[in-house]
Amino acid sequence: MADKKRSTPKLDELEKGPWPSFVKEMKQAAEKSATAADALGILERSYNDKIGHWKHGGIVGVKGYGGGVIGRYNDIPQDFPDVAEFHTVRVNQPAGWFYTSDALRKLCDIWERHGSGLTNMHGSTGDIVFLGTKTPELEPIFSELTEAGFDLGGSGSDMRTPSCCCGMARCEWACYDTMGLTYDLTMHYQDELHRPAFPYKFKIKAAGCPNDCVASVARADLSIIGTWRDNIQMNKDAVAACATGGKVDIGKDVVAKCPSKCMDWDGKNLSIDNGNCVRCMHCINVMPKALAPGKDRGATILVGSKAPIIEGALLSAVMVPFLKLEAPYSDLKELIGAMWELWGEHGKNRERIGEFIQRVGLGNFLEQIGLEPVPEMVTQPRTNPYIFYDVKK
Amino acid sequence: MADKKRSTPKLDELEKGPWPSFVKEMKQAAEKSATAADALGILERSYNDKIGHWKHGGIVGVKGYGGGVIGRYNDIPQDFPDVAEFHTVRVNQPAGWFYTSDALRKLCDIWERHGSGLTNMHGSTGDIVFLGTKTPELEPIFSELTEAGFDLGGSGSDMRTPSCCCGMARCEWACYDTMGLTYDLTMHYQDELHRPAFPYKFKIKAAGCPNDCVASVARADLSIIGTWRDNIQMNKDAVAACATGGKVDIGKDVVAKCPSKCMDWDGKNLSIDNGNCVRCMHCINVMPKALAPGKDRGATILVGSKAPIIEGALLSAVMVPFLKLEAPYSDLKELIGAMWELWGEHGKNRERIGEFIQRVGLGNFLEQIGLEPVPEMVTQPRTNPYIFYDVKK
Amino acid sequence: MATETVKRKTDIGPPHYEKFLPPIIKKNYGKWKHHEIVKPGVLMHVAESGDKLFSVRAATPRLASTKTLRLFADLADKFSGGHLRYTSRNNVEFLVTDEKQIEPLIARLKTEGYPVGGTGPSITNIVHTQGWVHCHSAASDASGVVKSVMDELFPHFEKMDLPAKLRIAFACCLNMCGAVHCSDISILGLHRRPPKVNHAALPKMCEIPTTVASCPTGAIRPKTVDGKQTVEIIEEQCMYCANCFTVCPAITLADAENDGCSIWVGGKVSNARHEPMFSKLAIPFLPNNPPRWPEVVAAVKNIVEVYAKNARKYERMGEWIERIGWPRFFRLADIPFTKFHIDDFKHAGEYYRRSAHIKHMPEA
Amino acid sequence: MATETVKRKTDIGPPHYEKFLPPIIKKNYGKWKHHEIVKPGVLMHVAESGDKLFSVRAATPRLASTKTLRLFADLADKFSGGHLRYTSRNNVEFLVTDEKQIEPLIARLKTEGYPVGGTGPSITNIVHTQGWVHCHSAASDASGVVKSVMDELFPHFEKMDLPAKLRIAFACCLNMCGAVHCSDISILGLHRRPPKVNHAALPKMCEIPTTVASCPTGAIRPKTVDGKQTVEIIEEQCMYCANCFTVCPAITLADAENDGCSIWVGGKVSNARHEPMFSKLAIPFLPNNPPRWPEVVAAVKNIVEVYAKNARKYERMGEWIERIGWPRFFRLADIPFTKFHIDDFKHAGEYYRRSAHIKHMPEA
Ligand code: SRM
Ligand code: SRM
Ligand code: SRM
Ligand code: SRM
Ligand code: SF4
Ligand code: SF4
Ligand code: SF4
Ligand code: SF4
Ligand code: SF4
Ligand code: SF4
Ligand code: SF4
Ligand code: SF4
Repeated sequence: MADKKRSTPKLDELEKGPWPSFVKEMKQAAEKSATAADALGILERSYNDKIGHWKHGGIVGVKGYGGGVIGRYNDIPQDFPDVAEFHTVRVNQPAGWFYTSDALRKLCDIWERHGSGLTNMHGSTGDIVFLGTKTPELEPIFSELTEAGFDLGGSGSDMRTPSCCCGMARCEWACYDTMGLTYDLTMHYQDELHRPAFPYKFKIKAAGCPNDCVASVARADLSIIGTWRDNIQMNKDAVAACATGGKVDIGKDVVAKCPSKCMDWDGKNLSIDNGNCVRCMHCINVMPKALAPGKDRGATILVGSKAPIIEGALLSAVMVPFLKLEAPYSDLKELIGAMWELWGEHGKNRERIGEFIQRVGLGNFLEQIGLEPVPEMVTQPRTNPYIFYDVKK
Repeated sequence: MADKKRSTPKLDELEKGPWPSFVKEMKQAAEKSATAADALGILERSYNDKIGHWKHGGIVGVKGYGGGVIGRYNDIPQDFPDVAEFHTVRVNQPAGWFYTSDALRKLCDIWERHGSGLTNMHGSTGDIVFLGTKTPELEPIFSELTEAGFDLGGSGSDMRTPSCCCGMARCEWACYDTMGLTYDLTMHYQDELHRPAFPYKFKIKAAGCPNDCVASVARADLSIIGTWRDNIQMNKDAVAACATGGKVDIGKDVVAKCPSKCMDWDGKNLSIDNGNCVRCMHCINVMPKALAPGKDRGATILVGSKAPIIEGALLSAVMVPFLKLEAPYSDLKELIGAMWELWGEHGKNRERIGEFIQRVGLGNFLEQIGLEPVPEMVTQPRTNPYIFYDVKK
Repeated sequence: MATETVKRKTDIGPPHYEKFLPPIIKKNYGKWKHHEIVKPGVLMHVAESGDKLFSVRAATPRLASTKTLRLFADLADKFSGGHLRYTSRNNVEFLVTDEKQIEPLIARLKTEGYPVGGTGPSITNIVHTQGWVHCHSAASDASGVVKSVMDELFPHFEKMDLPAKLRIAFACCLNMCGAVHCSDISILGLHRRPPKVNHAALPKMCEIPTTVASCPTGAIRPKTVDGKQTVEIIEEQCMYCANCFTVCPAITLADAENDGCSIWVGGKVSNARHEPMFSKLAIPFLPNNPPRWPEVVAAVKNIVEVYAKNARKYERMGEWIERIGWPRFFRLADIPFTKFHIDDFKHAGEYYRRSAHIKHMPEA
Repeated sequence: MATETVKRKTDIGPPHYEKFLPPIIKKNYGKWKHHEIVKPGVLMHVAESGDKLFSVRAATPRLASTKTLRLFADLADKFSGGHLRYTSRNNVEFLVTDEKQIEPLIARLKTEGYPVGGTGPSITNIVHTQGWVHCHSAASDASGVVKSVMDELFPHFEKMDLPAKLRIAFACCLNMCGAVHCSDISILGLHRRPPKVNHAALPKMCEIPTTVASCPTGAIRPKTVDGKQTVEIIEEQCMYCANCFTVCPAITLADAENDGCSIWVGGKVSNARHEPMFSKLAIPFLPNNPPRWPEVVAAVKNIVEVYAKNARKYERMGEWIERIGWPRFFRLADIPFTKFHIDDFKHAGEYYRRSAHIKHMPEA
């Protein structure tokens, strides 16, 4: 492939420095793949021109699926023929992004056979991203993937690949089984994942506790955030150890920073007014041996976050303040079903569910999907007097 | 006038109870005035019918003025002929609502001669409201009023009657002369007050300090709120007296309630980090003998509050964080002039200045009136990425 | 004619306030040092000079006959050197310099029916509007509701027994002349049925394009009725704002059965501690029940009492609710939370809870 | 064909995660007791059973060659029983049970160029997007900016020397695939010129009504050029959102001189202490200056250092700024405040300061 190697003085600069270099990765791949070599070349061109050289993708994909592949072409194919087509393949990651060395190698084998050998570990939604291949390679990739036990992820107006924090696999704070739930939902909604039939994309992210280590509240149409209803568990001995340990100043670092001002510390006793605790996790984060979430655990279900295109960004909003989450997760699935049905029927093209709810009004939305309004859903009641009373004549 | 008296069983109920009764007032007036008697009668009718009986007013007023009179007619003139016309006259109150007994009596004389003898002391904007007269009485009322040294207030799309708290007349916290300023502005803008030429109404309210005893931040297109730039004045002896006086718990009642958490109290010394103080007044309110506003005094100028019709209510927004306010108030008048000019030219019909600013954007508004943007004007910078860069090609 | 022009005074503005100030104020103008609430309704302001001014604050119904104004003038002559003022909330204040006059003045005011109070952590006069007494737009009466509510809350006017100041306002329609949008408790009259159009009158009284344009929700469409150009209302889109009525009198909204009052809580305007806040919806609708509006009175009283019992010292209504959270407010006040409480206007979505910060209740 | 249908597997979903979990996790799943950060980049999780799991976290550039993935697989075989995982921020974690393997693993990773760190109050990997490597929409490159910034901030990855976690994100266009809308520091690529329309191509590639409708500001109008139906852009109305480009490829926004990066600060997603917050605009525009984007690097570094110096322990960027106020942030960071910082989009007005709560500075 040496003939493919081009001079890349600008990019070479980015091989220096302590942080791992993507240029090194691209060069490694370019040693084996003409596609990767041209990818490097066209990128150097962009560094010179200060604009990208990619064009809109047409509709490419595997048979029977409407998603999972992003088509991509360049605008100077004469110069970079090996990336004239440069599609990405989204492969649904295992929940929690756990791998064995063998599984990784199997993925490498497939991708070296059929693509550039470049990957993203992982894409922002959570998928394994195979970066750069041609249309004819798609079916072979797909069949080898499924043979190896993998399947494609989502793209387009479908349910996107759900993702989650490592939860119970490694974290003492997980209030429900994030990985179990994510796997269950992914399997349950395979059809919705592979065959776009929604007004727009629909993302699901599951975080085991309010620390929200998958940024679900900002990046998912359905954000599932673990929490608890009863009292914070306290180990008095560990509190005492903390107090004398010298690392934590309970008064300043914990009590004074509690957002609901519901803690009290007299130098000896720590007390929590649990009825006023907003379950923010701060005190538990700072004193992980002394405090822990309660035992009556479940999750808050929030809906609707998204990036700003085009009505402005949204964070997810509370739909169910507390839901027990145990397999087979029937309550949650019922809720998802009801929301999809309403949004599917009345949502406009390219209208995310969060925007849809704002347009029709949360009150009406709740009425339609059969949920009771509760004050936990809002930070405050309305301030404007424009109430649509439905008084009959 | 006894023949005019009607039975008012519903209203009679409202003569009972400890709170002063408006029905008593109306009956008192009805003893002398047929108009007042019919006003009582038609009100009883409303109490029975549960709807009002007033209709839109036509354009009535005094010669050369476009405002100051609200025309009013009823929809059952056959039953209540003496309130077939029932216009109100808005009389510009003296700043701070101070009166002598003689001045009050003079107003009564005029009003008893030419109207119902019913008043509002005062209207929500601040005027003395003469409640209920007929068109032919308007000119005589006006000439007798001016003879007595009074003039009409505003109505319609003009500058409305400015009003203010009692300020330096009686309050130790006044950071500028609210009454002096209000009188000055009222006189300076007589033409704008009497001859509607704006897109919509424009109200001015002046409060001497952040306690805002005239609700200027909520009820004025131009809200002038006194404040200071230097340190809060502290009388250490008075602080000590407070601490031992038993009425105030400095730690709990003052320091813990400081919104910017910029106070410290160790049981003996009170200290204030004045650079972080938001000038909320709370500590001063609670310890008026110990603390006082600083000496470098002036006002924050805010613009745009209004009731909800029709885009939703607004509070006023900071336009000038700090302005010295001394006669002849040239800086303030220049600002007012610049704002009126821009809004007058580009404001839509019935668009208050606060709505106008939101429509064109505060940034553009500032540019047009020649004010520098400063971060004090916002609670936070924009979160959406839709910036209108004005890059030239 | 020429003579008239000469004689007629215009643009003279209000009298200069200085003419009406008592000597003690002229002398100490801008030189006050501190103040004290001597007792409910009586303020003492002390000047740097040592002078003391006592302001005695009495309730008024705002709607006053000239007879009452003359009474106040007489009382001022007798007790306060002929000097008095009104407050921004329509109370009257007698400006007394002779401390000995305070008690006799208070007694006289009480006998005449104008009790003294409203200072400090109390309920003072209700800012309000015209209602059925004068306005064409009113969905409820102002004076009647105010009188009924204040009769019930009267002890809180005379005693300073609340955690903080509690400001109540009333407005009889969404125009909100009472500026109820920022009060601790607001009572707001409103319509709940789309307007009725007088097709016969409309073409004569109103411009069709202006009328159509007046509707913020686009609920008004031009229509031909009996060969005349008029408008029709798409009822489902109407939010009863009455803006069409303001620009076109041939459209009316008054409806004896469906008009009534809503209750709002937690607004404030002072900068003390918390920044100014809007009032928020507590109760979407209560019927008009003249002359005493018992449902409204009971609702307001309940909210006041729940607040009085639960709030901490210096906590205004909105600050208290912010501390305990709206869910607890609705539970403590025993008010049902409905879909009407959830904003669905222009900024719908701004007040959805966009975090997991929730005060969960353990399962019952 | 029939054979193929039988053979072809679809809808099998991802492999079940249990297949990939190390034995210690299977055994202690849901039964972890507490954890500790042993040193930067090394977490110790202790189970109720007493078992200890050590996670060694190494940086990756996210964009990885299969060669590197095979290296990681080999390292996992050698040091962590063949078990590893990726984090939600694209770091790799080796799941070690034998404490003695930690140091050799760290050393090996360092030699290979994948240093260990990113735990606790540090700067971890930058969440980012495709940039010029793959996306048609990019207004800047993702990988290049990220590499340049992290080279500069590297000490904060290896040391836990910040007041709190500091999360940086990069997105190459307003679609914000990097979800930069809620990060402590966000770098956002953006266009600053209205789109150019390829009138020859448009009629073939795009539907005119869809294209016109795609524009949120109504800046796109149908137009006939050379007898063909196409569209024109009213330049003053364009806010460069690129939504038209997403629906119609014949419209392009890339512009070598006017594309670049903006800097945003103070967002977060965790519920810890403060509720989640959006990032806010700090610097409206910095040029694209490949390969090292020195202006962007300097700007980010400056903000990090000002934060590191001034914030209190446990205070995220946004919490710190909220405490000191935005005026002071702009002064401390020496960033000019301009009209671009003032919101003028849909909710313009929601962030105007509507109170007199101001931290005044005495006159200089
Ligand atoms: C690959 C990926 C970025 C990455 O480098 O990781 C990506 C890449 C694209 N995204 Fe994205 N998005 C990716 C995660 C996101 C996320 C983050 C997330 O999912 O957590 C967001 C923000 C959250 C959200 O969904 O709002 C995101 C918000 C968007 C948007 C704006 C959507 C909106 O409603 O605001 C668009 C525009 C659109 O849909 O037309 C978009 C569109 C695109 C397109 C398809 C470009 C387009 O205009 O059609 C990009 C293809 C790039 C390419 O050539 O490879 N992408 N996109 C991410 C998916 C990888 C994966 O499957 O794991
Ligand atoms: C008399 C007074 C109420 C009172 O009982 O005190 C009043 C009475 C009316 N107001 Fe008002 N407003 C009065 C103070 C206010 C205030 C309070 C204030 O000025 O502090 C407000 C809220 C603040 C504001 O300006 O937004 C207020 C907001 C309105 C509005 C809504 C304006 C808006 O932009 O939202 C309207 C509707 C309109 O202008 O068409 C309105 C309209 C009206 C009209 C003229 C009715 C109409 O639709 O044309 C009322 C005439 C009533 C009558 O028959 O007497 N009135 N109006 C107040 C004036 C007395 C005075 O001059 O002192
Ligand atoms: C007389 C009056 C001003 C005037 O020029 O007319 C006035 C006079 C005083 N106010 Fe006020 N305020 C007056 C209306 C207001 C208003 C306006 C309103 O209610 O519409 C407010 C804003 C209310 C709000 O936030 O909704 C107001 C918010 C305050 C505050 C802040 C209270 C708080 O904690 O939020 C103080 C400070 C205090 O009381 O500690 C204050 C303090 C004072 C002081 C102590 C100032 C002084 O040193 O003289 C005066 C006696 C207060 C008392 O009654 O307890 N005054 N004060 C008004 C009396 C109205 C009445 O008849 O009851
Ligand atoms: C491994 C990972 C989850 C995963 O399944 O991949 C993870 C793991 C842990 N997180 Fe996290 N967090 C991870 C992404 C996140 C994210 C998401 C993000 O940054 O996009 C957040 C939200 C960040 C935000 O608010 O913008 C996040 C906010 C937290 C917090 C809250 C910090 C705060 O004060 O705001 C904690 C608590 C703490 O650190 O005290 C936490 C705590 C933890 C703990 C201590 C939980 C535990 O007991 O195991 C783990 C080690 C933390 C550490 O690195 O210091 N984790 N954590 C993610 C590692 C990313 C990385 O490679 O650096
Ligand atoms: S979200 Fe909570 S449960 Fe999940 S990894 Fe983070 S801290 Fe642990
Ligand atoms: S979880 Fe948060 S709100 Fe609850 S007690 Fe701890 S610090 Fe306070
Ligand atoms: S606003 Fe301030 S200066 Fe004016 S009366 Fe109230 S407390 Fe005094
Ligand atoms: S005025 Fe308010 S912010 Fe300033 S020190 Fe006093 S209580 Fe704190
Ligand atoms: S609030 Fe409405 S009804 Fe009442 S006076 Fe004002 S305009 Fe008239
Ligand atoms: S009341 Fe308001 S919403 Fe209803 S038709 Fe009239 S203007 Fe439109
Ligand atoms: S942020 Fe924009 S340019 Fe970057 S990958 Fe996403 S869509 Fe493409
Ligand atoms: S970039 Fe956005 S604002 Fe500009 S024309 Fe296209 S869609 Fe409209």
